[in-house]
Amino acid sequence: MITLSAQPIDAPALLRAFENVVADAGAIVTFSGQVRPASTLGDVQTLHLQAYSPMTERGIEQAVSIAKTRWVLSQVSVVHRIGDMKPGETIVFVATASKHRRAAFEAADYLMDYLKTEAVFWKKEVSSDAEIWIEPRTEDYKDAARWREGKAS
Amino acid sequence: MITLSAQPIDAPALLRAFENVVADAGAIVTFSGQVRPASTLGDVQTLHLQAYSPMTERGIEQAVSIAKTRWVLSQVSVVHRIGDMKPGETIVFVATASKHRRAAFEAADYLMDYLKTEAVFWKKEVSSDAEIWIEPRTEDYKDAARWREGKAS
Amino acid sequence: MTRILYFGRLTDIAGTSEENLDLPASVETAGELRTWLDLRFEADGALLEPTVRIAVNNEIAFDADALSGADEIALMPPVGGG
Amino acid sequence: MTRILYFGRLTDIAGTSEENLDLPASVETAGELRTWLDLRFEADGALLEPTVRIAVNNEIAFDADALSGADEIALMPPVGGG
Repeated sequence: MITLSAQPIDAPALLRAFENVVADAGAIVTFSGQVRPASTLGDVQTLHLQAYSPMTERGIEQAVSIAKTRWVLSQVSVVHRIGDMKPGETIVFVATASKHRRAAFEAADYLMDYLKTEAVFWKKEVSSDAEIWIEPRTEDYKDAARWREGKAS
Repeated sequence: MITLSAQPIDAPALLRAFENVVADAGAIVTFSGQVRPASTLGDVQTLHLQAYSPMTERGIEQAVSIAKTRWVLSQVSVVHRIGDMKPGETIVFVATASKHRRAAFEAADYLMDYLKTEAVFWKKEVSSDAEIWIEPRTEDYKDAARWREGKAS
Repeated sequence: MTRILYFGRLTDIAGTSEENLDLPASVETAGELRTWLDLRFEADGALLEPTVRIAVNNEIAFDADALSGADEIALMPPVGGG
Repeated sequence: MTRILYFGRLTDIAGTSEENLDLPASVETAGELRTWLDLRFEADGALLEPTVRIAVNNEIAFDADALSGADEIALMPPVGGG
């Protein structure tokens, strides 16, 4: 289940829906990321996120497929906010379900690394006196690179 | 926030309460574990979990303290079910909040390893034709041992 | 009177998860309590296993530790996590 | 008419996130489109950077790829994740 949403993300409601689908999973991990109030620019008033459908969804689907070959997962959900959002609002929600907690943790971690570094999004921060398009951070590339050497954790 | 609960655990409601406390965290990771319907014994009808208060809570508090020295965490919540529970019911809920997703993931993973291997609980599985007290699994010890060599992931 | 708690499989051996006992004067240490209870329950050494730990007033005690001032004593097989 | 999409900072350079254009006959490949648009926007080479990728009908195209049959062309600076 992959969704790009222009509406606010309600992580607890998404977790409830996820639980209903995967009853008896054994282990469920969720990640939710919130828009940060401060950046290098200063105080962020609005974050603007562009996606390119269906290329963005296709990329996420591919990352989910890879995760499913690496770990035994009974269910995966990815919901990503697009458009304009305010600090504190949830920008991304990922849920993974597996019989084994290690698999659920690692798959969620892997998907978040994909979403934060390689996913097809363009991001603009708007502060009181500037607007800036954000380029990928070096730290993010390092996180994603962790998965390329066959490392499982 | 550490709670032992004889009542069913509602993970989405706990996530909502957690979100309200940690607005603007940046990253929130939750883990919830469900009672498995099958074990080596056969079909589990009831899982019975004993704790020894306040020793059990003290041990969990100590694990949370260690996590807070290892990772920068703005908030941690641990809720553990005790008493009798049915397959599919949530037995444990852990939530971690941090500015950095890696810290939130690793701290939740660390706490779950503690909870599944070293936490002061005694566990009995009741199936249709037997009752058995469960001893720690080798795999669980291996998971917990990961954290003892200064490995961060 | 001392409150004695039995956890995990020791609940089955003791036939109860807790009881209040007047300990005999000869039982002065945690180790002596093990031996006395093991005989009392005909537990065949189950309470003597070193993996069974004893807590006195919610603190782990060693076999040589005295029981004087003990209000609550717990007998705990290896913990299995949740 | 071809629909052209501009993403990220290219939205600012183009002054729009999308437009419908009749491409001149001389613009036959993705690379030729870059050059033509870069001049048109006086973008000073911003569209020529190899990190700016081009997608034709939602598939990544190389500079030598022909644009015949292109309904939708996207110009995409490096993606930054969400």
